[in-house]
Amino acid sequence: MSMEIAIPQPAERETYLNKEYGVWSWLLTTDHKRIALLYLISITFFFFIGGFFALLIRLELLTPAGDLVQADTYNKLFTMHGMVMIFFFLIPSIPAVLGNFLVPMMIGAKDLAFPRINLLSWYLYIIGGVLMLHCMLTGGVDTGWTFYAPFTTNFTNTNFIEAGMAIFVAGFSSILTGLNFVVTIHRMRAPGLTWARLPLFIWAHYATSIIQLLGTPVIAVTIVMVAAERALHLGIFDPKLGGDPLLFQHLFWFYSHPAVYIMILPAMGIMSEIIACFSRKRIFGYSFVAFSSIAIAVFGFLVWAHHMFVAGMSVYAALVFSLLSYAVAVPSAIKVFNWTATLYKGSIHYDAPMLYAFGFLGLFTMGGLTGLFLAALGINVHVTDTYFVVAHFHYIMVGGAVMGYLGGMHFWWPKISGRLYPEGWARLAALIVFIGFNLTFFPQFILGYLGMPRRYYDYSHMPEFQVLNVLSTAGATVLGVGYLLPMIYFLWSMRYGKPASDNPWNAAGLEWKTASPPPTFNFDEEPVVTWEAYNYEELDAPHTEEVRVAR
Amino acid sequence: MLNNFPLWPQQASTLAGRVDALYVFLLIVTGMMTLLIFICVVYFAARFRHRPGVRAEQIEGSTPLEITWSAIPFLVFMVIFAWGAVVYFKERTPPADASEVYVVAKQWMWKVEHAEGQREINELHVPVGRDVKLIMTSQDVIHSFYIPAFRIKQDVLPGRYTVEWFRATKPGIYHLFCAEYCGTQHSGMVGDIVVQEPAQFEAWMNGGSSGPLSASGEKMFAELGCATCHRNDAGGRGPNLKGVFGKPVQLEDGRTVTADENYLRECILDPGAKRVKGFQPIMPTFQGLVSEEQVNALVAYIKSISSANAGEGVKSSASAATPQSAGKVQPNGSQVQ
Amino acid sequence: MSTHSSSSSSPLKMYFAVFFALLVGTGLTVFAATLDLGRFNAAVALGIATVKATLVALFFMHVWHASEKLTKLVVIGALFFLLLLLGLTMTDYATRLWS
Amino acid sequence: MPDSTIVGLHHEEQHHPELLHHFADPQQQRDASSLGMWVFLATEIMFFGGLFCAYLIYRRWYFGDFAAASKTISMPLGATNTAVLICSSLTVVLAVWAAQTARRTLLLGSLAITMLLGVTFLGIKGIEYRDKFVEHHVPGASFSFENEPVPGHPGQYANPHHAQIFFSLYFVMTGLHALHMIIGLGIFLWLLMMAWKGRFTPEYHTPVEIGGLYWHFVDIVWIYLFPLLYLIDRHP
Ligand code: HEA
Ligand code: HEA
Ligand code: HEC
Ligand code: CUA
Ligand SMILES: [Cu+2]
Repeated sequence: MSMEIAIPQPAERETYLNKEYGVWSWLLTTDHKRIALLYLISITFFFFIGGFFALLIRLELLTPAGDLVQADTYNKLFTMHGMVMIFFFLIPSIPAVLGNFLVPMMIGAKDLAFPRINLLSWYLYIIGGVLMLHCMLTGGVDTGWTFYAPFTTNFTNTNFIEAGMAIFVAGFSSILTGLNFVVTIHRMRAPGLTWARLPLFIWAHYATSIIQLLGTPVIAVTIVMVAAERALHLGIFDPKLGGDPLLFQHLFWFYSHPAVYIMILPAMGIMSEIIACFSRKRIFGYSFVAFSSIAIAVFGFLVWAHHMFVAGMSVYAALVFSLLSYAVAVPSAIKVFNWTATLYKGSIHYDAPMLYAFGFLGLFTMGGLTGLFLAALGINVHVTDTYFVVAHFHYIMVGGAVMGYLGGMHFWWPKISGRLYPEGWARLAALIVFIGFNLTFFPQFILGYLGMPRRYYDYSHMPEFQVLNVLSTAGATVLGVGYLLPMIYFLWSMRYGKPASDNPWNAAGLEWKTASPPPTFNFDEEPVVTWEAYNYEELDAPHTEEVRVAR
Repeated sequence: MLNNFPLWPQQASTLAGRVDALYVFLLIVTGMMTLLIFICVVYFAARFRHRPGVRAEQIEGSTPLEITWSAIPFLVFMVIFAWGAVVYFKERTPPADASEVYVVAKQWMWKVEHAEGQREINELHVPVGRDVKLIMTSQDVIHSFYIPAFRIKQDVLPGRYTVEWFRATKPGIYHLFCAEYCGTQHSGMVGDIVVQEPAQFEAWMNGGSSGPLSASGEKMFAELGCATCHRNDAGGRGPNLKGVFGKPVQLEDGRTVTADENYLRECILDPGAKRVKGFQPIMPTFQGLVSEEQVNALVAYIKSISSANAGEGVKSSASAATPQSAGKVQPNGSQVQ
Repeated sequence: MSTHSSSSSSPLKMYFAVFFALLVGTGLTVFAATLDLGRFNAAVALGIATVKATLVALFFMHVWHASEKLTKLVVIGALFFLLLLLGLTMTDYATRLWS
Repeated sequence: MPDSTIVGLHHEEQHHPELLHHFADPQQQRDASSLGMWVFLATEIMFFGGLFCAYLIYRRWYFGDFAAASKTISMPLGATNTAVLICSSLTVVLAVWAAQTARRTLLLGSLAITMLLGVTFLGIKGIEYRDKFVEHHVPGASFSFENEPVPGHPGQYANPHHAQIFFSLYFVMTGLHALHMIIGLGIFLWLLMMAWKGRFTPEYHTPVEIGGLYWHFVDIVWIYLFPLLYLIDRHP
């Protein structure tokens, strides 16, 4: 994305975009909105890198033989794909872009509590990202994104320490974002904005922040141990020296399972905003949706060992973790049902954000429900480490979280850029993404149950798996097109899009009560809130010529 | 056509049916759930689409409804959990009299040795209808022994034994995969499980074996000098190993452990960790002096001189993760009572 | 937080009392380590450490006075998650039947 | 600053020089900073928590070997260091009190002594590390732990591999703790300079308070490290 900023009309109102120009005014900004845009550019960059690796993975799997790339190259591809997508795209995506932009605005604050720490967190992300890029350019790593010991500590010839450092640094970036959100949400709410009046997006980010704060440090210290072990052969995880490789898995998943909720909770927050707006309704069961976010965050810490059912851990512990995994599914169920119920007797509009929301609803449900298969001990033994798992998490992370992210980008793009994107193209893109997605990942469920192991670059031993793989590869191409489209028309709209009014969707929420794009301190006068969230009974339908709502 | 486009994996073990039954149950339950949600969404979206002049009806929510749709899924989840747990226990509990096969994984091959002494690489011959227990360890990183047609999988770890078992039901050749990422040739760590009719299997078994595993263990036992301390009477400097397997052992520090495969393995590789009561700590460690295969042979030998009088009902607890044998556990060792 | 809403006597006395308690605690734990308390060795050492840590948190870090509920919630919450980490990991290590 | 129509709760000054533009009033700013530090400490608890988890497991497994290894580190030095840190905690709390009550000399003095104690701690730690180095108890290629008796089990010697795990954890835990001390010293140096310039007043001294919170936390970590690492099985 280019750095140049289109000015709506010359000599216009001052906004956060045109307040100052020049590279330094961006690189040293403490304005949460500008930092959000910095993040937007950076994560988009990493998304396309990750996506590029994904395309190479899919191309290799087009034929059973390992013909396109070497085994080592393939191993590096999926490792870098996983690491980049998880640590450098999805975890920062919604919180650091949309959260950063919207959390202060939604609660009527002028900025996050610690603007300089916010900037620091972006720089940490960039340092981590540069380390990761450097690591990729100098050979990459082949440990899998899960970097299990003792392979990582004692066997791989690749430079894991650098990749580990990249993740370590990016982790601190994530911690600082969470810290900023928690403090901001507690301390900076506008007068009258009680907890019961908060948008569900804020609740979701609050829950996300809890996980970022309490989970991330554990992976950080685990990386320290792995790096030390790799450098000095300490024996903490190496069975030859008396260590236990399963301890690594415990510590890794203590973070990495909750981390999947870092990825999905913010998307769920977006869902609530979009569904409420385009059904013109208050979210059904507001408080249940709000508390289910917190419940997911807390229960999410209780289930990590469901990734280790065949790893050789205690059978009794497996029982405990399987049981708890079902406990965490209940709050997700509550959310799905409440969103569905919100549609009932609504007045539903099919604008692009809503299409993404429908996509999310379907794909997340399927991804979540296949999580129930995985959490069932007897089935997990068969399908763990197969494409069934790959399909499960892509359904949630790509079908759910990325769909949600795109939906949110469409929903708030007018606010962010002050421009409207071309609606027709946006609807088309949503459709292409949905079709391409299912074509890519549905066959993988079948492949997984058939027994195709993941992380295989060569399946010439079992050529009967080819047809399904071909379908999957075809789908990935479609999906790639679907992702390129929004990128193109968003960029296009920055210059050529129609100027957006302050509240083009006629949405509730404080962020819509200020100008598009907002001024540097968000509000011209400090808002005082006297209404519940989602007071849609007072608002007209979208697209009516905007009336600025007083009060 | 279907050869190139399978939709369901072959069923070739007693477990496969159980796993598939649960899977089908889940497909139905979640399928219905998905359908219900999709129908609601599509119906609401069509029925309540925006019409000029019609406004949305604001609905606060409904606590009874919330409780219903939390409680019902939860109950369904508990059924799935319980069913899954039952299948899992079946998978994790090898029958007592299963025939034993030792598996050593290394980057990137499977080395298999039958108790009878047959060795194979990336191949495993088994007869139809017999319980087979795999006692597995790895020489380097974590691997995972996966036979989709049998629906079983177990990670194979360095430094200790893990166990899985099956009973094949249909002759044929089935895939064997390494399912835990283990480095460059992870995807090359594949092989075949050859299931034969008992008669054929016997024939295969008799084709050129170097004698049972325990026999080579016995030879090694003499060559490595174990026999100098471990004699068949009470006079040795080390304990008499006859009959130890499967029995509780009194340790120096007061604990009691059951002598299972992992215990024997640890005694050989790290004798200091669990010392038998009443003996001096003089046994040297054989770590680094014996290969994984040799350890397996020694273990098999020590087991063989115990099995003659090993009490019935004593089950190797290396496998045994049965609820009945619950107890406190030691690190690299065995069960403490 | 605003401790300067004061009026009360200076907290110095309390600070020094806590300080001496901490020193005594240190002495005690060193002394206890020279005794053989069997299986209670660890419990005693950790018990004393916990008392000391609590004193520091409550009085030096002002969790006791002058802090809002939220601070207490943060502290308790963090300890809760720490216990989850230790406790649930132990469910595995305490019940592994094989090595 | 665009506005400021809101009347602060504190009628002292409308525009305290330290009030950042995005806060409504000094109270809000103070509360935000203090909550920020507490939340940060919560993440620190989990950071050390991962190490404690590893430590706990191996200590349970290899108790004898850990006891043998623990015996070789110097308890007097560890105890002295504990006392040093406790003293520094006292001076920190005095510094906060001095800032609240506008006692400039006491503030400067307490901050300086705190730093001195911090440096002492690191010095003693350095001596310990040097001893470990000399004794070849630093994990790695030159590590050696042969023929060290296991306390309470005559004739039994510790397994060097397991002892190496102890020392690995010892170095990682105390090393990360020392890193926190160094960061703490940096913070206190900054506080000292600010205090020197007279920036802290009874109305504005949040930095001293939250710097103090951090220091106390690092103390608490040590309060646990000391018995866990040094006092496993000291009795004869
Ligand atoms: C955003 C990411 C995300 C999310 C939200 C989830 C959510 C869930 N995940 Fe997933 N998971 C991953 C990402 C995610 N996962 C990843 C990345 C991996 C693999 C990592 C790797 O190995 O590389 C993985 C792996 C994984 C495994 C391990 C597989 C293995 O390797 O053996 C398991 C096992 O239990 C599991 C379970 C679950 C469950 C139970 C949920 C639940 O939270 C889902 C809850 C949601 C629902 C259940 C849907 C809505 C509910 C209803 C509509 C209710 C009605 C239903 C009925 C009444 C039946 N996941
Ligand atoms: C947020 C997380 C995320 C996202 C978004 C994706 C997106 C995709 N993933 Fe990813 N995937 C993971 C997380 C994610 N993945 C993880 C964690 C693993 C496990 C890794 C491991 O095992 O260690 C994994 C593993 C994984 C595998 C299994 C590899 C293996 O086990 O051997 C496969 C195979 O199909 C796959 C495919 C895809 C595809 C087709 C997409 C598509 O959605 C991508 C679509 C995007 C594009 C296609 C980009 C479009 C760009 C262009 C068209 C421009 C071209 C590029 C340039 C000019 C630079 N992924
Ligand atoms: C120098 C004498 C010596 C040699 C050689 C020796 N052992 Fe031992 N072994 C002992 C002693 C003494 C004990 C009991 C104390 C202990 O557990 O350390 C013992 C214990 C054992 C045990 C546990 C026995 C029980 O009753 O639980 C096993 C198993 C064992 N040894 C196997 C072997 C094998 C296999 C070899 C050869 C590869 C071997 N030993 C070589 C002296 C020896
Ligand atoms: Cu062996 Cu993968
Ligand atoms: Cu998980």
